[in-house]
Amino acid sequence: MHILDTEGLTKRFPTVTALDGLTVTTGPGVTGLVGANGAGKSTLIKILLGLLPPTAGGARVLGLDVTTRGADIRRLVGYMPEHECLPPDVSATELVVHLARMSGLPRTAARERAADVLRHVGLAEERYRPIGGYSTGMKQRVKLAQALVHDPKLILLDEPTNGLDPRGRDEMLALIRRIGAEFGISVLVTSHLLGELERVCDHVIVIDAGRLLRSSAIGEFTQTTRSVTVEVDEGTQALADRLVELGHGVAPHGRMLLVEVSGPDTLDAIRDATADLGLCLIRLERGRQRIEDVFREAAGV
Amino acid sequence: MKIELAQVSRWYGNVVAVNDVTMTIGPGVTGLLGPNGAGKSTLLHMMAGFLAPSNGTVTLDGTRVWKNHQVYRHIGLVPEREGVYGFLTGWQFVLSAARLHGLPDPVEAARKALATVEMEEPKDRRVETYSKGMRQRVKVAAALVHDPPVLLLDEPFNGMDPRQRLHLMDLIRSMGAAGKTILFSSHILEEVERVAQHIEVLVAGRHAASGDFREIRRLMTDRPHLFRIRSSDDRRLAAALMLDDSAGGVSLGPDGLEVRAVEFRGFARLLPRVARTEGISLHEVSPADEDLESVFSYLINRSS
Amino acid sequence: MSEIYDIGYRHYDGPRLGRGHTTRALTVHSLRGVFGLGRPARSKLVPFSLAAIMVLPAIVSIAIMALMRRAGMSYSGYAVIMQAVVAIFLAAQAPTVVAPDLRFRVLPLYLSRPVTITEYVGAKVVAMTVALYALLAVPLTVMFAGELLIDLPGPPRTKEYVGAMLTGLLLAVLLAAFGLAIASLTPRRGLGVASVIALYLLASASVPIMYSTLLSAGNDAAARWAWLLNPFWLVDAVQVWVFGTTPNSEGGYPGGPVSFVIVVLLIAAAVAALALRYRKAASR
Amino acid sequence: MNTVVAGITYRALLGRRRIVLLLLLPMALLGLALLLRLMGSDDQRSTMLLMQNFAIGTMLPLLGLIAGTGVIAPEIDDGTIIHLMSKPISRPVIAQTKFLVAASLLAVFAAVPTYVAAWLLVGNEDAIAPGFAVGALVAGIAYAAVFLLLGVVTRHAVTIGIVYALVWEGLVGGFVPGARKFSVQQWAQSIADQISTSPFLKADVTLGFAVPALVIVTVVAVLWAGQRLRVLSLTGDE
Repeated sequence: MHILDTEGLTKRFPTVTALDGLTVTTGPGVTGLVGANGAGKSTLIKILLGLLPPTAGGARVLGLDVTTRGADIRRLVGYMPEHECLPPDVSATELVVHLARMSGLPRTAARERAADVLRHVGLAEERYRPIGGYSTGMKQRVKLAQALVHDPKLILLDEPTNGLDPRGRDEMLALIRRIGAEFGISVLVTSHLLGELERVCDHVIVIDAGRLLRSSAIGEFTQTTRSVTVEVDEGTQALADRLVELGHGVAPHGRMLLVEVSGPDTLDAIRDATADLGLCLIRLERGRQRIEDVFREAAGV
Repeated sequence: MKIELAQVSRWYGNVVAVNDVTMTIGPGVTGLLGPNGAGKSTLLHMMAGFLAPSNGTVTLDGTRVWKNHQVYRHIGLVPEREGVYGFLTGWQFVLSAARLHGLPDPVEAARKALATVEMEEPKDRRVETYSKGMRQRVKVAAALVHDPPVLLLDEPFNGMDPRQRLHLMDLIRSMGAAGKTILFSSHILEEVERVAQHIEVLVAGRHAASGDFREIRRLMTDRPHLFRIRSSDDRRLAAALMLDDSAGGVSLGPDGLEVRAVEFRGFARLLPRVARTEGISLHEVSPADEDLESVFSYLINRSS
Repeated sequence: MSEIYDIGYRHYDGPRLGRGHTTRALTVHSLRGVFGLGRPARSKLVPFSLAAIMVLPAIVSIAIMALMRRAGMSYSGYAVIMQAVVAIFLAAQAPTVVAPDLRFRVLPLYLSRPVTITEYVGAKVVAMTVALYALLAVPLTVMFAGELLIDLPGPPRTKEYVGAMLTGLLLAVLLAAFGLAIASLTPRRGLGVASVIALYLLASASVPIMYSTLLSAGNDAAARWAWLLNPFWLVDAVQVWVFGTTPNSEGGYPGGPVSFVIVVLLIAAAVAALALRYRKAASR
Repeated sequence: MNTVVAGITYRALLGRRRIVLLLLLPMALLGLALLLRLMGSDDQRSTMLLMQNFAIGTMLPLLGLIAGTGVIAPEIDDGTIIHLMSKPISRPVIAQTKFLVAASLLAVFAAVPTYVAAWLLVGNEDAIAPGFAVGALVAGIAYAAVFLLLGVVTRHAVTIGIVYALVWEGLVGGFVPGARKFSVQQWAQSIADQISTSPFLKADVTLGFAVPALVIVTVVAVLWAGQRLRVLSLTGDE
């Protein structure tokens, strides 16, 4: 069974077309959803939750049609919005228990699950204090906890790492990975950073201007970049020159170099060149393709 | 123009948000880097004259910023909080900024500023209908409308999609190259390194580092460090690396090698040589991801 | 035998209850919110002080019955006499029921669950109604219990008590629906408080002006209509019509079911306004 | 006075829901006046009742509260004021402009309807209509200043304003004669009394006290608001 599938899904608003004939399916596991800002992503999420009727086409979530089975879908799906959505004057426990009951859990089960879930997302003693005093990272955890508390089959996470610093981001990504793998809950996660999604996703969908740009397993995604990033601290230019001399395609990428891989010997050439030049080889990684590259290709830049 | 902070502290009751910071921000792009809650916003607010330093002084080319509204002739500010009237259209908002600055040709200035951030098309929609990225760009346009020599941006990339991010990064870089003094705060290392040559680092309110990005980065990486390596023969590579002192500990896992380097640069220089000597192909070398906070607290602890 | 238990993630395979349960839970939650239960102490201050003020006359009344052996305050007039307190309670607490969910955008968390807008709004109205009803019913009941225990000469005023309790419910529904409809127009609590109180003052300040001028013009019949501008007197007029109690106004009210019809229309209008407001909020 | 600041402020108040409140109260006043007239109660006694209880006693303080806090409190609350404060305009000028906007709104929504309502009932008899209109105008200006200051000083401006208008001016002023001396409403009545020659109007506070009090309260409140704006920190949330 598909976790979700859409067919020719279209949503037009008076001034914009948010979704334009989107056809896509995803299976279990962690799926990333990326796209330029605009109405597209949030509209898709609203349609998937059965809160917004599509203009044309259709969609199913966990095999349930979004137009007719909205309430059943919302019983089985958890949603973490992108925007702030927490009242400041209640505690995390109070809020999460309450929202668990809003998903139909009896009082006792709601309490137990709220306690469990808050522990899993890493909120300890803070959970009894009013949310108003929480840091961004803690708030994101509360938002995640409320999406998980009713043990959904699928959770929709909208920009879960937004506003987090690197440590917070790592922890959030690790949590998402655990939700997908250990908890056995399918995840649809949106992000602006493909590098981030690469770390947690099994599958990535890219939409742009309401249309499907690409949908493929993360393996294929990374395969499509036939280049490696190389970081050598000092002497980046010297290395670039040497590699160009040897006939390799090299492009600067910030502090690093992007080297086109034409075969196994390219990697050896990089190894040898750094060794010859006496450079530090800090990084040699398979093309960490960024979302912007996908958009660049699409725009033909 | 130059912003100078001299022994600036700011506290709220017993909570010290900024602790004895002295720095000078000159022309070019400077990144203000630090984990969440490090005091970046507080510092920026003091530079923008929206908060009195509890101690020390903040000056712009020698004149005090606090309680001096004339400084806004030279400063463009992009605050982190929304700060945009939802009931105005993007055009009205930017035009009002131009008028508030008393520019001779406000219409032309507003048009230019909106063009700079590529917001001409939706300019007649009300701001409340904008996405976060669009609001962010309108804020940037309003800050640029009087062509200020100093630009302060608080988390400017927040909420922008990759295309918009790219565009704003280019914009900031080119303005920096044109000699404007630009300071932007961020907690994302990658973002900063792509735009700023110079960085100032705040950790827990303290000024943890300052200077050229590469040099700081080298300082930051110069500590016991974890590498993950995959190669054509991990076992043999492990054995070879263990012979050298710079590789402190080597362990072999299902995903390849993990090396705890005692001396970061020494090991990074050693690795390609050993691999070449042993005839082993390197498939992947990754330094374990830098965690800003731990890197910076290491910096602080080391310097105290 | 020793064992380390698995405290990892557990799936939930217990019951998932239906709409009745969620709506009830939301109602109870909102009701707790009205009285500041489960919130910091300062949220409890206003509702509980006002509730205490509401009970005071009932206690004084019991004391009068016990010591002076004569009937205390009338049941039917309690709401009218205490209307300022009830109005302040409504103005202060109605915004707390609806404003935070709008202001802090909590609404999407409800809507992403099997809770519909209708259920959400219904639960809020019921919660506010129950809170207002409690404010009225508790002192009435305390007073009635006192009367039964003291056993004054003559039969207890059971019919008046029951009448007051029933009209109190009508008043609570009217005030709750109206108060919430107004408070939900703005996510700002302060503006919500101001709007509700402004509307109440508007209504109650116009009554004496209308009444006395019309009376002095010799137009008694028209003057009676003036009372219906204020919700408390309006519902009292219903009470007079249904239970035949003494009017709590000078000169009485226009007779017949007209007051009841007005109440029903007002409630319908307020509920419709709420429904419209939230349909718009949900589509955002 | 800065026209751009004024323009934005007018738009903020008139372009949104607040205008409903601003319109509702004067409409109610006019409606009542019209009704009284239709009922044939257009005498001086009814007019006094309407003016003192409703126009000055209820409508004016509520409008003052809505306009006075409305010109600045929401902007401080959601941080949008940073747009004005990050421009080379002195903060006292911002405060003064906002005050003028609030005062002008009160002139339009309070003083004018007050005049029209009284005029509907008694025409220009005994100068009742101009008397109350000027009283409402002057008191409206004072309310605008006081509530503007309140909006700058505290985030609970509306609640405190209601407590002041209702409890102090309404209740305490009703029972404690001394408190009436320090009530904007009473000052308004003194002015109305001065202009009007109606025998039904009798003010409690002398003009010699009311006029200086109005001037001092207005000027001090506006200046103070300007000073408070100069040191306003916008990082209150952290």
